[in-house]
Amino acid sequence: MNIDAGATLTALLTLFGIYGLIALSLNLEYGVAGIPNFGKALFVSIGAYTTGVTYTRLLPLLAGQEAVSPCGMTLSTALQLRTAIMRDLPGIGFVNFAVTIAIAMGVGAVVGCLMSYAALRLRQEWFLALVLLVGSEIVRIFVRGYEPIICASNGVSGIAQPFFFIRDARLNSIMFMLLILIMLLVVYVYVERLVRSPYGRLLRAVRENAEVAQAMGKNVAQIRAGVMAIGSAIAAAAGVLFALNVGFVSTNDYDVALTLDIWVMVVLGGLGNPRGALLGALLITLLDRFTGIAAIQLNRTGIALEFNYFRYILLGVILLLMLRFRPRGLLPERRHATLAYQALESQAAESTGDRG
Amino acid sequence: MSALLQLRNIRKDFGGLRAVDDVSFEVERGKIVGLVGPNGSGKSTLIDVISGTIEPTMGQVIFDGRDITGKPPNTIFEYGLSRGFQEPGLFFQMTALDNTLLPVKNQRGERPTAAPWRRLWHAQEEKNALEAHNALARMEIAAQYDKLASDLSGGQMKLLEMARALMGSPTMMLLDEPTAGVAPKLAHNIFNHINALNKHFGITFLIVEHRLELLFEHVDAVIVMHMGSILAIDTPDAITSNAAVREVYLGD
Amino acid sequence: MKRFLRALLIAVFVLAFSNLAVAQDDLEIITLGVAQPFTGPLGSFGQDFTRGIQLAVMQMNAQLEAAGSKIRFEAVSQDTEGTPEGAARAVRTIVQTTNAQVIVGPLTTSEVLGAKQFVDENGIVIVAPASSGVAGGIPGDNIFRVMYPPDVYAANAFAQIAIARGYQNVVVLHVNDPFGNGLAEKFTTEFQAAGGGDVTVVSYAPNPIDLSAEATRVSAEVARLQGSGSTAFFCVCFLADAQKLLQIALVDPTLSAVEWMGIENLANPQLLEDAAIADFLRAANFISVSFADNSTPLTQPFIDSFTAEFGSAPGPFTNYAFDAANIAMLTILVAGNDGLAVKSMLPFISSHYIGTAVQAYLDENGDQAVVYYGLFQVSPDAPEFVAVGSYDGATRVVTFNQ
Amino acid sequence: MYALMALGITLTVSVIKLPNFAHAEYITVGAYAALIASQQFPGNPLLIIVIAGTAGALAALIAHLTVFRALEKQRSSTYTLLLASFAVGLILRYSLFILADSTNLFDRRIQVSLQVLLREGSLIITNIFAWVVPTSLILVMLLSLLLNHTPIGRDMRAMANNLDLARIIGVRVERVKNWTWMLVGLLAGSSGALWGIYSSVSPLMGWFAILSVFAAAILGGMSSFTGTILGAYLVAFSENTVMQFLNFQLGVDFSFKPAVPFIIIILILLFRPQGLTGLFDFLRRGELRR
Repeated sequence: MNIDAGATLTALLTLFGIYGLIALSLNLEYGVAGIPNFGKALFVSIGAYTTGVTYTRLLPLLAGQEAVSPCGMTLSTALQLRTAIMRDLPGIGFVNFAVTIAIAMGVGAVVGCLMSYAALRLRQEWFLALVLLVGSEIVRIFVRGYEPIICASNGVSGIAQPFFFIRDARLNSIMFMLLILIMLLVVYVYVERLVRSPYGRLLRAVRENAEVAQAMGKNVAQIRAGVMAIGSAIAAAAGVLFALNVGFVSTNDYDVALTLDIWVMVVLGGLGNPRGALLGALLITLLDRFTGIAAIQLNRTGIALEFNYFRYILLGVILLLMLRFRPRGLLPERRHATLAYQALESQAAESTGDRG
Repeated sequence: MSALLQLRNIRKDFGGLRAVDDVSFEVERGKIVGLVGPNGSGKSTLIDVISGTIEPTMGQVIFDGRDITGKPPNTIFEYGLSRGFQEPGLFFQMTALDNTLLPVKNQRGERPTAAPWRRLWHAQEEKNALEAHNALARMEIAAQYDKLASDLSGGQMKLLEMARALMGSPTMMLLDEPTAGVAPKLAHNIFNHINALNKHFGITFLIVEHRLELLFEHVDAVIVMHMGSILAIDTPDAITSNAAVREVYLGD
Repeated sequence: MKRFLRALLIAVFVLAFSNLAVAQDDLEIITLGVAQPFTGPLGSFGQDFTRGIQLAVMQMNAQLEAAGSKIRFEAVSQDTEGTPEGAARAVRTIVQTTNAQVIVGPLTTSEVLGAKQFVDENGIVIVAPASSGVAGGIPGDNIFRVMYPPDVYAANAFAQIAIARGYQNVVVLHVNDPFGNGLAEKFTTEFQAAGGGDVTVVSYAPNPIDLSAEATRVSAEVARLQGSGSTAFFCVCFLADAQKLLQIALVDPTLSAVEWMGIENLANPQLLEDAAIADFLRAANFISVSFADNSTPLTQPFIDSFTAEFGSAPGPFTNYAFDAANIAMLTILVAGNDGLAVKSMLPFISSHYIGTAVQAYLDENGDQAVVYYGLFQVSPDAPEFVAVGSYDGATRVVTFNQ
Repeated sequence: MYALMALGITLTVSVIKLPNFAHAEYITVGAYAALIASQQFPGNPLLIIVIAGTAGALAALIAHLTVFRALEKQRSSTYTLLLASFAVGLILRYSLFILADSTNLFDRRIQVSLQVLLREGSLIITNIFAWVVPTSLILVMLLSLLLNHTPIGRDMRAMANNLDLARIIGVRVERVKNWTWMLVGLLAGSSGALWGIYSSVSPLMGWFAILSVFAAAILGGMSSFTGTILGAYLVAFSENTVMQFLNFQLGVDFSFKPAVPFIIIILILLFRPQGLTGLFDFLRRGELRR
């Protein structure tokens, strides 16, 4: 028994950061604005595929070298080329990272916008969920079959995170974790502020009753497109980090299972509350890590190979219990989210003060 | 005095069914007008057409000198025409105050770009909050400002709806059965509020209502619909004595 | 609810950190990591592979004990979920939890590539028993694909078979994954380099519901190519997919009339349980290869002890997992439990190891380079596969028995 | 076969008002039951199908009684139910994994030996075809009889039409729901068995097919019986024929084939959410909703 607590914690927090970002975006979309985004994997994959493209095409160009096709015969050459650049030219690595994030967020936002307009034509509420779910599979099948993006089903390996130039693997993964956590913090503050602002109120109104919101002078289609754009941009940025953390971009990672994991996090944590999303992401990553470690421990006693299956059954049971007994999550939406209450309370305090 | 709202030859077909057939009328600025008729006579469809929820098959709707036919509901609201719903159209999981704050126009904090920066909308929000509180106070539900809309009573919901509509500073309100599901005593109260708003802010009203005695006490004119067409437009007194109306509607 | 969750978390936590393994005095226990897919479409392999590895560990420990050594091995396994990201997570968890320096597994090339970044950076060694995708052939990394040869050889073997059997054209149906893509692509170049004619490649998506459209296309292609010479059909498909395809081929006049080749997966007796299919494959002169040539002294003992231990015969490729675990443990015994030392030592050890099917010898990519396939056809007398010849990867020559 | 699976979905969506993703696992449960039964009683396909149907029905009923009923009582939203159905699916799927693992039953075919019964030019009838098609047809016909000519069928139709109204006119909603779930599970289970005869059984078989099955149900308009059957044949047909056309004419790779039913789903939902039923007025007699 010699658990490397530091490395385990780093890995845990890295995963928490990435899943936290995705959960925050879904919480904004579904929890606050009521858009059932069952296509989360699509938007995460957009980030990952962007990473696959920029690290094989843009990176050599930035370093002033000719890009080699990452697929087929030149696979090894291309791999060595990008590994060398990532290791020896940290500046270029960072520029490439920043550009990747920017492109991913842009593409994510545009696709998110387009998908939200699909909602306008849909009759029943869960149709949108199905369209997004199926849409994400279509894109996955397309990328898997179409070579020029990420070498079809072969994927692209050797995608190093920006701190790869630090030779100490432990240190560079800590740096990467810090980068992710900083991004998570920024996004959390951003989402939290959105939720507490009049914009958050607007989104909740659209969630509660879109028809009435429309009659109150709000352009519902535009609002939905906006929030999908924000959420998808966040998810795509998380997708970049997801791909960098694995170091390999493959369509196999972005299927319905990923979407479901994120949904479980958001429902578990609390709909409409960004803190809930973070709590959910933390609990599920913890559960995943601990059951993983527990599987190893059980393994040593020579029993329960089937524990790997029980993990999923456990996840299903937790989800069902949550839906049954805490349908609003562990940290439900706060009622007095906006600033207006402070205004009224301070006024009330003043008037009582005058009287006193 | 010019007409605020004009309907010209409105027709609406649902499949083979003609719900509204060639309806034309005008509502003058500052008046309270009732719209009555038996179930299925096309009143609600007409409200939907005016507010932009559905598009008419034929005809034109002119509001405040502008052609609003086929415009989306949000644009029509921007022009100053606000509507209420038959089933209370509230945001039930939001507080009364949040409900009331929603329709305020040009809120800087509603833009996702400005929303994260509190100082950009802070002052405006405070001002709006006080105004919303006043609007609630006017409807005598200020004490309930931090309750969820779903926790209010039926009458309070109707009052909240009107307080909310008021925050959009409309020139005209369309109300679809403002007293449906409300105790008789409160219903009186609601109509008193309507009158007060009319007097105080000069808001024009077009009201669909089934409690005719109550309605007739407060309105300037009544439009009677039957089978999708207009049967009569007149003052309440004249309507009461109109033979045709009595025959199809008042149940003789 | 909260209380329940808290209790649950505590339970999991206790499980995770209580040391369930009872350490014995003075023994040095070295952990061998096992990363395999237990869930996902390849879930059946993970379980079986892990058993193969456990068997190797048990035998090794018994020998170590008999020899009075203080070293013991233990195998701990983790689920890769069949995805690259899952593989990365699994390998990380094993390494960080147990300080294992050598991981046996994962199964597929895309899982191996998922774990690649982490192991390269952290000096961990992966010994993959069955990954053979062309995309994984990368020199200088920490990944060794022992025992099961990369698909370039299988591609060459089938190209040679096709030439030897006098096929002028071949229609290939392959699964669209790194394995199928690589094999089909290599086969085409090798076949044409050896003087073959046209090759038409049709691919299908993994885990298909049915294959009738693909079968129609294949059938049409076969009919078309038959115009310009004798044509064969080459099935690069998994067992379950082949079963779906065979349902259609049985009643397709073109596909029933053509000769068939099929990858190693299909030399599986399970396929012949159905008499109609056995007859069909016999009539189609179906030929497959098997890397398990039953030619070393280790083969039968492995099957016997596996069956004795786990109550069922080992599945396909399980012996390679057994071999990979042995190579990993031998290297650790020589070089110590240190990733970098293992990395430099492993090619030497594996080149001196006799496997359950074939000797291991690694090329410059760290992949198996000794290739010796047996060729199998359905016996004319019974529904079983019988050896009809062999392929030698060193000379790249196919020999048929007389 | 698609028809059988999709009919189950249609029934669930219209009567229970729940898009049930655990349906996939009812199919798999049926297939495993059939597989195990086929090892116990070889050469008796009818018995195997009955056992599979019973297993599917049991799974569906238990899932309803333990999970969905309670959730419906607390008036959960459609998404909650959708998520719950995923969770039920997860639990069933991995339970089946444990079963498959302990009995070493992965990718096994249910052994019914294939024979060609009739060969007339291009028309070929095999014994499997002769089993699968009539069984499907008989099941569909029985279902149609049940729905149109029995009290329970009438109640189901009433619930599909208007739940509140059905309650008011005295339909015993809970009982009808139980029956519906059992029927749904029966359909799913027997289709799983047929599928296992046609190809092979693995714990993920239902999960891989579920979206195509949804496509069929959606194409059929989610409310009508004949529509669903038609939709099922069209999905099966289009998956192969459309793809074949694309492949032969435009050279589109078969790797994209799984996308075909998904694209159908999206197109239908966007442009013709009522499905095909409106186009086939003459077939309307079998509709659930009038």
